[in-house]
Amino acid sequence: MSRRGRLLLFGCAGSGLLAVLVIGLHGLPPFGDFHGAYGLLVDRLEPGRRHATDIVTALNFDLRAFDTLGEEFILFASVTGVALLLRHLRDEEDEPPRRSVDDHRFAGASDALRLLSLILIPLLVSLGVYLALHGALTPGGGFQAGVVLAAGPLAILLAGRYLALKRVAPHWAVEALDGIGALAYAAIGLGGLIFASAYLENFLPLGTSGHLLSGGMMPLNSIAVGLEVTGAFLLTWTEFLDQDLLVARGEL
Amino acid sequence: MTALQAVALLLVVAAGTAIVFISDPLRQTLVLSIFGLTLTLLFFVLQAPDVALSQLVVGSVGMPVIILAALRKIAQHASARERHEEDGE
Amino acid sequence: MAFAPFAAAAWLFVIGLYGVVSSQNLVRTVLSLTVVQSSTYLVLLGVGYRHAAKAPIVADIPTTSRLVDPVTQVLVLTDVVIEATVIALLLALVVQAHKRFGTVDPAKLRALRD
Amino acid sequence: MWHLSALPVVIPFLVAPVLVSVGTVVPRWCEDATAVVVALSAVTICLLLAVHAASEPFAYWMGGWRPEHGVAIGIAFSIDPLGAGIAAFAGVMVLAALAYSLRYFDAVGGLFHGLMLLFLAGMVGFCLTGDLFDLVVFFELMSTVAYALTAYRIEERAPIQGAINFAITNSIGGYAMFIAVAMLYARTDELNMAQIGAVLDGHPADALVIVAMVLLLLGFLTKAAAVPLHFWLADAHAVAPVPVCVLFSGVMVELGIYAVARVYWVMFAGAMAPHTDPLRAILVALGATTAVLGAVMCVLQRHIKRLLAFSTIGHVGMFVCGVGLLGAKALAGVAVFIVGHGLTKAALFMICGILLHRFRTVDEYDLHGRGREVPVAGALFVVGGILLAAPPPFTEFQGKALIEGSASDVGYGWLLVVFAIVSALTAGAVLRVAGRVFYGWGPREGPDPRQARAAQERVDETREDRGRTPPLMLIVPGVLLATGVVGGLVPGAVAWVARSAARFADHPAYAQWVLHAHSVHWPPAPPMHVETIDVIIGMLTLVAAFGVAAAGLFGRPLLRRLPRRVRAGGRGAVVGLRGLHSGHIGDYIAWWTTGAGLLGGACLLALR
Repeated sequence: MSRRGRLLLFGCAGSGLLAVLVIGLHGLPPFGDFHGAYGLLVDRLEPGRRHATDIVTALNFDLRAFDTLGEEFILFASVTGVALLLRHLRDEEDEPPRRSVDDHRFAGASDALRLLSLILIPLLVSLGVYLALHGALTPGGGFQAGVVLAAGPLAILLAGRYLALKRVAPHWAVEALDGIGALAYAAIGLGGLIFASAYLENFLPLGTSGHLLSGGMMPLNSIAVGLEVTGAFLLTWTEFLDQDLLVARGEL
Repeated sequence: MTALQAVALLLVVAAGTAIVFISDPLRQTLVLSIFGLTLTLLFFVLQAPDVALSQLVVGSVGMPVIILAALRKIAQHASARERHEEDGE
Repeated sequence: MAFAPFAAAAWLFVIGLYGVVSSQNLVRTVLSLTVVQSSTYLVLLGVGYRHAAKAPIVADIPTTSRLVDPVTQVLVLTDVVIEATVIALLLALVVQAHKRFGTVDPAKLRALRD
Repeated sequence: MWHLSALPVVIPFLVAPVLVSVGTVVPRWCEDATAVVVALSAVTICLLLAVHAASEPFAYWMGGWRPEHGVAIGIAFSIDPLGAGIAAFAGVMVLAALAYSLRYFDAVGGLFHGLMLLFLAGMVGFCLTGDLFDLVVFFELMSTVAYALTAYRIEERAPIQGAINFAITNSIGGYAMFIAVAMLYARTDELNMAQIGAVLDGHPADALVIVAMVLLLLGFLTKAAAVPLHFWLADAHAVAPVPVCVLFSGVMVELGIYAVARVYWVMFAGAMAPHTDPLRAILVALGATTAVLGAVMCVLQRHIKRLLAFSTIGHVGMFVCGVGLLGAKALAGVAVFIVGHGLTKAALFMICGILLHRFRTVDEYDLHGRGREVPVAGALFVVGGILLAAPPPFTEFQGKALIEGSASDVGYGWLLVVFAIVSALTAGAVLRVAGRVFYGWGPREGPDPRQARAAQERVDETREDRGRTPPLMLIVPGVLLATGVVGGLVPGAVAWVARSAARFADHPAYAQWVLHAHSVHWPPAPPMHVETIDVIIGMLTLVAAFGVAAAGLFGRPLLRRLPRRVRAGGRGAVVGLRGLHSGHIGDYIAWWTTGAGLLGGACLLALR
């Protein structure tokens, strides 16, 4: 189809679809007037049952923990997929040639940027740990924490030390982190099957509401997700950046 | 709907529409991160702090890094290819 | 006004599709896809919102106060993760496409013409 | 039994990360063995669940969160015999694909095995879950894995393009489903499908419910590749590695059909009850169009994998018709047909793999007569072609006859003719390939330049010497075909499926056993009488298939005798039809939008 024909077809079809969507969405309760029995029931039940104060986290890591399990494995599958798609091919050199540290400096990184990154790293790490641990209490949780934690090593990269990044976060370790996180989440659920009656059922003491280790298995799940997400994002980023270096070498 | 929500919604629509109509991928990436921030703002005023935080870390760190790395790589392939062709002549 | 978030969502869905259809650069195609996806956030959170309600965190407020719906928020959280995964995979594919075809213009990818 | 319910999903989840992480260190046989054992255990558990659920279906509440005050607050696996049976079938397909790739496939580290296991988990979870959002999550898991596996051969150009088209089209289908979930949640305050169905029941379907249903159907029909959402399928199936194609054509696409049936019967059957006739008309029209287009495109192909892919679209069309008839008997027919077709199509793809392994190409003309080197593969290919025509009394015929019987019950007797044509065309195309490749019949022609280029790019999928075919590559498709032949003849097998389908389609009872754990009074199985006319038509279809094959091989001189105007018209139509399948993602999405608009518009107009 020509570009014009394609756009013409879409013009008709798209306005049709827009009409269908608008007609359908018009049946929704007006914005702000939602009743939501499921949510209300959860709001009422959850603090008493599991001693969690962030209802979203409670849903995420307990009531609907199985969705989160699926979600974690979507992430895992995607990272595995990216590794598969960006793998080094036989005709593109197997062994990276040995080079001095300087060769892997990020060209645009000035000393000031490096210093900034160095200051940033501990901040990011502590924020990440805080988020992961306080998931059941305040906004945040394993996923957000994972991305923040992964940003720490990324800052090292921006600070211009690719090899340093490799030393702080070697590929095998990041890969293992990703796998262990995913595995841990699935395995914690198994605890429910063994010590309680159903998969992903809580089998840990609930603790005091508002305290760090409250919410039963929620903090554990949150940490598992945190590990996986840290690994996943780091792997994806380095996968994309790794190939960069490979191509750069090809140019020379 | 409060005024803040209306503003946030408008910003989201404007940024989202802008992404589609910009043709330069680099500028598009920039607008995409702005889009991510407007979404974060909207989620925040819709009383969804967990989601806002998630969107913030993904939209302003996670995705832009991947997109920029991908764009850089595409640019490098392109320049490598050009050089290759010049050498060939 | 009560329909605004949903109208916005319908618009973003279709305009994102327009981006995919009209794109001459696969990176732009992928970024347009994120616009399509963002429409799902708007519908989900728009549905779950309640006027003058607080975020579903019961740490500092009495448990009887009016809260927005937590369920849709959880769904959006999953949605955000799915977005990131799909975009990462697609960009990896686009990078490979550029390597193999030497272009990211979908009209110039000609391995699968029938 | 109850306690096993989550395991067919959880075991692959536990093993996949390990395989991916240690894949580079452990020897290959270790990965193979682990993956096979995991798949085998998943199949076993699913079969146990299916058998158990046949007497008493049950809901398994994750995390022990049972319904409170009759409101579901957790996620349930709703285990009924048909769902668990399809899950087991998906497991069997994964097992077959793994067994086939033991000696064939050059796996990258543990990535291939890990992804295959995740694919398994995704499919099983998709079949078993009773929660609407969980269904979407497993849909996305399946899709994510599938995108990556499609582009497994990154050194070639076609797989990259195929994977991009696949990923973009299916993602958009997924987004439509997210909006549908939000709409249904807003209406019913629930995510459990049984409960949504119960809430929707008492009220006539309004625009919101109709559009939500359309959006859900769009997602599933994109996966199932109904016209005009189908463009990705041929691209992806033509380029994915053979073991992956086995899963795509054998079961993944069919799961889209399964999900259509699931959401209709569980959620919408009550609300749509006053409108069954128009809905049936819409779905049957959609299915018949898909079937005919797939069959015609199938005959036009010379790339064998692409040919098989279009034949899958033809069959999907028949499945959509079957589900669209909205009756338990037709549903039983679809289930039987899906199993028979899956086994046959998987075997045919595997034989394609043998050709690819040996000759590096799947271009029908390029392979002219070269298949004589592998006579057993040729014989199997012929058997597969014959089975594809669904001749009596084999599995596929049994399924098709049930659908046809159900169709004539509700006044769609003409579907019989459509089915016969589609079966004859697709089977004929396969038999034509068999004749040309394995027996050297028909005139010679030069290789297709584009496929020749692809063959040059192709790095071996194999580790083995290409001079001889590993016996396993013949044994696995042989076993699959034998199962396809025998399966439908096992006494009681089809009756069991029919009974299960009747339970699956019992809308009020479903809510009872899921939400209240009540044991329910079961409806009688639909009568399964096969009409004589079906048998006669079945035989004629097979004859017609041989006719199509012969015409394809030797018919060119006859074609030249046709009047010029007819020939020009025919050529124009063929060029136009091919032109639609341009490989351009923009075109595909424009068509997707068209399909969405049309389906939505038709449903909004007809169902109120």
